[in-house]
Amino acid sequence: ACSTQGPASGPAPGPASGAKAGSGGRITMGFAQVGAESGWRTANTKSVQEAAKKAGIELKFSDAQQKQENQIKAIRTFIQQKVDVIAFSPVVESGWDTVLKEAKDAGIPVILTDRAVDTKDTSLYKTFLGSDFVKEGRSAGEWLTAAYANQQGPVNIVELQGTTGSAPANDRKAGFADVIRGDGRFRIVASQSGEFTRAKGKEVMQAFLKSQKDIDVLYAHNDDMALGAIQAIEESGRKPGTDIKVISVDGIKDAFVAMTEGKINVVVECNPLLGDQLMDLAKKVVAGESVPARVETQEGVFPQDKAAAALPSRKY
Amino acid sequence: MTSQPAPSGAAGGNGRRPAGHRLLWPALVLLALLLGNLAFHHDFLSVRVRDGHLYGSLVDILRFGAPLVLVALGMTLVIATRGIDLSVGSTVAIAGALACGHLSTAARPDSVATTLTAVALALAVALVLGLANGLLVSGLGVQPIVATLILMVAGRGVAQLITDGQIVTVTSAPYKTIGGGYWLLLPFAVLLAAVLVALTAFVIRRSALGMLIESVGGNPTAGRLVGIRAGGLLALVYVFSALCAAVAGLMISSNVSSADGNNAGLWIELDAILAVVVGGTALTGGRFSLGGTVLGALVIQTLSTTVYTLGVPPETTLVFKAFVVVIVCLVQSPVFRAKVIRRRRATTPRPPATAGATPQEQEVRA
Amino acid sequence: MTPPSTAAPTGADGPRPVLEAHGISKRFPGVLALDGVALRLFPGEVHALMGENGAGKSTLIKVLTGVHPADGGTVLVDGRPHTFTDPLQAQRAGISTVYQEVNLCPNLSVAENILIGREPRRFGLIRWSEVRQRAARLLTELELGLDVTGLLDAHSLAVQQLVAIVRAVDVSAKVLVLDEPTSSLDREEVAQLFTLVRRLRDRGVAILFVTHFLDQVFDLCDRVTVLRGGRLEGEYPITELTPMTLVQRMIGGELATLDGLSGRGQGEGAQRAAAEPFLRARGLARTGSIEPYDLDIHPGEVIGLAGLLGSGRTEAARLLFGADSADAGEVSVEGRKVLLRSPRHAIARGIAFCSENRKSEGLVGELTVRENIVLALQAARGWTRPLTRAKQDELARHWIEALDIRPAEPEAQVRHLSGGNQQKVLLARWLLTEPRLLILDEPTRGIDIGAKAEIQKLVARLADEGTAVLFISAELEEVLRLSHRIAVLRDHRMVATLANDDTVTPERLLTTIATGTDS
Amino acid sequence: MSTGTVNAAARPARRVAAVSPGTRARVPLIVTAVLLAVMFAVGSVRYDGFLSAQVVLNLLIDNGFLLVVAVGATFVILTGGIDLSIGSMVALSTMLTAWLVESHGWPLAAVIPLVLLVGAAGGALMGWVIHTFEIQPFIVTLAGMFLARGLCYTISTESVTITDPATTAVAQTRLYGPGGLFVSIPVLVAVAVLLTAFVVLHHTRFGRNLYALGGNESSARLMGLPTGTTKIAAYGVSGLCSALGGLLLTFYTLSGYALHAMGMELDAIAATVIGGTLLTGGSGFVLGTALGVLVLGMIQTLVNFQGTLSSWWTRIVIGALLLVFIVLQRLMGGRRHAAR
Ligand SMILES: Nc1ncnc2c1ncn2[C@@H]1O[C@H](COP(=O)(O)OP(=O)(O)OP(=O)(O)O)[C@@H](O)[C@H]1O
Ligand SMILES: Nc1ncnc2c1ncn2[C@@H]1O[C@H](COP(=O)(O)OP(=O)(O)OP(=O)(O)O)[C@@H](O)[C@H]1O
Ligand SMILES: [Mg+2]
Ligand SMILES: [Mg+2]
Repeated sequence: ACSTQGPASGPAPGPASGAKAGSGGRITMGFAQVGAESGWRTANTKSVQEAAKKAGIELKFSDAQQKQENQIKAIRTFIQQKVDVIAFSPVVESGWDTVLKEAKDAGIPVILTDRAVDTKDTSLYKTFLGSDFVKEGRSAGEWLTAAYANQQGPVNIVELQGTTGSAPANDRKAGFADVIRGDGRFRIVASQSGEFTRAKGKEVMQAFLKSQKDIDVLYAHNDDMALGAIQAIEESGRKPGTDIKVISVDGIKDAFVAMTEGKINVVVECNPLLGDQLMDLAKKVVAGESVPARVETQEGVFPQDKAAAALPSRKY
Repeated sequence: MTSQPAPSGAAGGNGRRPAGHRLLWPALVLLALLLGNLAFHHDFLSVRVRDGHLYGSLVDILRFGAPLVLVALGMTLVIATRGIDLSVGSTVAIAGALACGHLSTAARPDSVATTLTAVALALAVALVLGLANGLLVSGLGVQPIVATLILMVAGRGVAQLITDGQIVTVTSAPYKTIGGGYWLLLPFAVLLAAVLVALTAFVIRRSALGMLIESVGGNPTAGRLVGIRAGGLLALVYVFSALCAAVAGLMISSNVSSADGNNAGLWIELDAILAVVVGGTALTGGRFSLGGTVLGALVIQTLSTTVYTLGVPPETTLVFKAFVVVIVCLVQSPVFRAKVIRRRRATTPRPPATAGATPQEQEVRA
Repeated sequence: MTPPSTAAPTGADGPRPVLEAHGISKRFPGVLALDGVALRLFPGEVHALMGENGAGKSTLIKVLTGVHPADGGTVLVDGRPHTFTDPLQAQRAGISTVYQEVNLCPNLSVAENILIGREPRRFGLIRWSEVRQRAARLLTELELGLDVTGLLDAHSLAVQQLVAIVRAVDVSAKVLVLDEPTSSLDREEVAQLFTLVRRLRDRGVAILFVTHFLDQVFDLCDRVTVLRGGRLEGEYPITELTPMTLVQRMIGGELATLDGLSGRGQGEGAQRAAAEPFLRARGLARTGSIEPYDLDIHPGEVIGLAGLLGSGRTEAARLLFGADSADAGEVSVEGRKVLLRSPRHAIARGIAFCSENRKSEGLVGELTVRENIVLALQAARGWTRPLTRAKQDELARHWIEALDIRPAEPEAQVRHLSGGNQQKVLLARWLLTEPRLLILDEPTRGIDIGAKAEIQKLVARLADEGTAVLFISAELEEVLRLSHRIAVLRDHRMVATLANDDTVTPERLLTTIATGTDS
Repeated sequence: MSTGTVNAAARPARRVAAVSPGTRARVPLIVTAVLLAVMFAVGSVRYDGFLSAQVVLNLLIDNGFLLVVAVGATFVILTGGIDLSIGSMVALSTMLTAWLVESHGWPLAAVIPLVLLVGAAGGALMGWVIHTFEIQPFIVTLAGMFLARGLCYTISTESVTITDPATTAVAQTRLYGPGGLFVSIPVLVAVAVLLTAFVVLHHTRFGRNLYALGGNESSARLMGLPTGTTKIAAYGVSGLCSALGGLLLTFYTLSGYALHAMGMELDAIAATVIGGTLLTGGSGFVLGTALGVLVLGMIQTLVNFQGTLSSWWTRIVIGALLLVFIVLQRLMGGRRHAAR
């Protein structure tokens, strides 16, 4: 006989709160990663894995290969395995209510990293740890308006978008557009997807350089595309950073190297190294302590002049 | 863009020369795409000399198209044997990762010797991968799509394992030449691809390979009964496909001086298969056309470039591509052409009883 | 022998033709396959459509039944014009057709192949038990006891041909078209088929019948339409023709005679058999297909395999070629024991096998005539030693001429050739490899009488030059005429080997085939 | 010709092999099922919490949509065709559903039929083009793939969350059975689709025509079968299944998103082929497809339970498990159906 409401029978899991650190007090964390689609993401994974080891937390890691279905499956297996806490970087903001409710019913607290989820029921997760893509886009825009504060327009901008439809692409585009919208001098003359990769970034930039007469600024949604585009600019006989200003997001080491060579003008950091912060939060959450609903990672904006100083300490 | 320019000369004649006829339509499609671009950008077709090499959109199309041409070249032979190779994308990634991995740890990455070792390493591993595919298909009789799916899934993991999930950047002038350098005014990659295509065409058509492959693909039972060593032939085409993919992988990674285990060659198998099909080779095996494949690959690359040049917004890019692909395949379909012509003719006499789905075999392969 | 004269009168006030065609033309690139052909079919007649290979018989049938669109002409069914664009429409209009090549689905069961498209249903669901029963019942009409649930693929071509006929006959049609239905059937099956056809004729069905066997025409048919080179030669009541005049109408000249070939086995055969055998098989067998048999084949000797349909002739031959691997017994070639693991091994030892099933096992349809002809030779040489194009052209031209392949165009795609011409291409392929042992499985299938004589002569000449030949044919006369010795198979077992001397008459052979013992 | 001396009754029907052909054709199916069971057993021994009925049910809950689209793919592959538009069509129907329900406030009951209609019509349209103009299915469905995905973007590049109470209720309903085991509504839908497909493929004329078409298209036409309508219908069914799969995915994620179901066509095709259907058409079982889906799901589950694999090792292990599975399947199932 089937009933359609609520867990009628069976081994109903315990209440939603309270520390129940498993055998020997060791905490088990299930971490559902988006994938390994970029160097940034890999750095993020590494940071989590290392921090877990350091903090003495047993990590169950799952890679979703950029598919939400896989992430949901992974969370289900975590519930099945009765982990103490679940953390995950959502592939996409929407569509988590069902599985998070299952986690909640099973009494397993959830921490979001990197991206937030879109839900009305904020009790489904304990806290969010990560960056704000819109803010990154805004920072990029703000740097641009500041840099051109005393100059005449028009400023022709080409934009290399991330994978169409992905959250960072949507948000970085929106944040940037938001800031420059007010200023009539700035015009985005071409905007294409470079799919977050160097090869595509280069290919698209090649085409831009031929189809657009004047390009003053390149805004790339991540460093890889910017690095590819720089090569294209150089091959066309122009100087990146001088003839065409380059703005990029993420802050990988190669980008800092390029900055020291004067090829990138500014990098807006998006920090993947949130492992330690995550483990701290996890311990608190499992122990039943209260945590803030939103924890932002520390991120900066690195213009060219700060690049040389920051380069040696870049970890990813 | 669909307006078909008059075929040059008598090429569109009675279709007595099979090869010429088969290449006609892909060529026309390519021409139409190029002319369509010209309408929007008047210097689209202009090619200048800059810094001692040719510079222009056409050169870009050739250069970025070169890897696709190579992958599609290998794919053509695989498809001719009724197979399919989904693993080329992974092989592209592995080859790039291996070469860059070797260069980045080598003492003197700038030396030609080191670069050659790196290239040899990549090719050797590709050979093994191709052999694995070939053995699964011919030795165990696994369906090609599953056999190569295995490597498609695992291979990308291997590539990332080699690069440790990072993007490996290399600075090596000789290596950079493969995909980004120039020689005799032309991009080296274009020359390399051209040489490989010519060599393949020469070997395939001058030796009996082409005929044997077409027989095995066209009628496997008959192929067995005339004593063709189908197993060896199958293994050979998968190895060749993997080698082509590896060279393409070297070009792609060399062009950006870095190896990206995750994204290099992503979905290139779909593009390659599309190129083969646009080039007039049927997925059901048998007759193949290397020239058609080259044209098909260039059509696809031109299409991407068109999207960037015309400024089609990313959200509508796919819709745009869909329409172009539909038009391309309609124009290529002899049945469609016959129907259009018939309709136009039918305006004077009474319309003939619906022609239905009559097998216009005579035109398909005439 | 004379059929009851139900033949329709041709007078103006006679019954109306059920199917009538006028001025039918059909052009393929480079060939005018039909040029203003006319045909009339009356209810209750068996009408033969005759012509050489490539005369346009199959094309006419395909145009009439909507497979190919006609370029010109009209088709009337029951006096009303019809244009079929799909075989389905023709079938719905009461024309049921067996096309020349077996056109069935090898991946479906026998029962399904017979009944697909009109399976008995209840509430939209197929009633499988009834399908099986009905299929089995229909097969017994031709006295064929098959497991109807087995895949069609598992059966020999002859069985497939019968299944196709059963499928066509089951439709309650006004017109039944049979394009060379008897090409690989033995006497027994032919007789059964004819009984069935007569029964249908008596029910008022019009039957269009294509064959290359003249005696079958005179045995069964009421009227004859003759095509020559795509044109209508004429329409005759059978009573007005003799075999000789019919042949003259078909080829437009005199036929070379076959005399001098018959009875070749005598004396000479024993002499050839005395030599060291080229191939010696001992206890060769394969479970489920053929029981252990011994066979010696000497150079210059023609061995005929006789047996009923499905008696295992093909399967015995395939073992000698490595097409199937034997699971018992051994083979030695020229005294040396060999393992025939695959056709390649057999070919390397000078053995060639010309399959009965040219469509699925023989030709590569998309390739040209030239390529199909040189294929076996090329495969034997390996890909590194290609035949030059000039050499290929030379070989192709030579054999096109030698076997009179039409059209004489080496670059034509083989799938566009007529059935008989395809068969010649297949023969050419193997002949040019100059084999030491040539296995011919139904080599004269679908070949017109003129060409048949040529091929028989060719076989005789090859044997005289020292080639060993294993000759399989459903036509006993042919086997008797050519062979030095005849091995008889029955029920997948080799039951007797007869030296073909004066004592071997068709009757004696038939008895051996039927009873399994040589009396 | 009157020598009817040979009595046909003297030739009884022979049995070619010991097992009936029907059984022989099902051997790969049985092998696949056995291997699946072995995988489950290995998982149970290795991992805590693996040996439970809920793990099996989760396999259905998490792969229900894949099962539905793979069933659709089976129809097309049986005809010897291929449908690359599956994944995009799934994404399009999640997007359409979410957009209509959320942004336009349409009732779910109205949206479902509409989405299904769009899917079926889209599929049939592709089938029509393939049939009428004799264009290779690969290109036509690739164009369909581009178009459907492109239409998603034109609706919205952002994901659309569904908050509509009716939809949420359907999505979150759990049907509890004995022992606290539960399944979701989509599971029931998927199983129903599977059974329907089985009946259609094996017990209706349409189903048999599909097999005939895949066996030999020109023969099927000469046999007087309606090849055109059959082919169009096959693609229609695939489109319908994709749309339905999309609806199930919508319930699964309660959202519409243009990037959903990326590459799902490959999963669907792979599941079909692993399940023993020949890509060249004409041979295969829809129940095999279900097993194929379960195999893919089981591999995923094993990897998730392992929980110590880095991203790339995940891929390598998935590939390796697939390899082991395929090789065993071939070796145990015999080579009769060698790839062509
Ligand atoms: N699809 C096609 N394309 C091109 N030529 C064709 C095609 N079909 C038939 N032909 C040509 O039409 C002519 C008539 O062929 P058809 O098959 O009708 O001969 P036939 O009388 O049936 O001969 P056979 O006795 O050998 O079966 C031949 O020359 C053949 O090559
Ligand atoms: N009357 C029959 N009943 C059952 N099975 C049959 C019958 N006739 C043939 N078969 C099947 O067909 C298969 C093919 O037989 P084989 O190819 O050896 O026949 P054959 O002697 O060459 O005769 P032919 O080629 O004239 O059919 C055999 O495996 C046999 O099982
Ligand atoms: Mg014929
Ligand atoms: Mg036979």
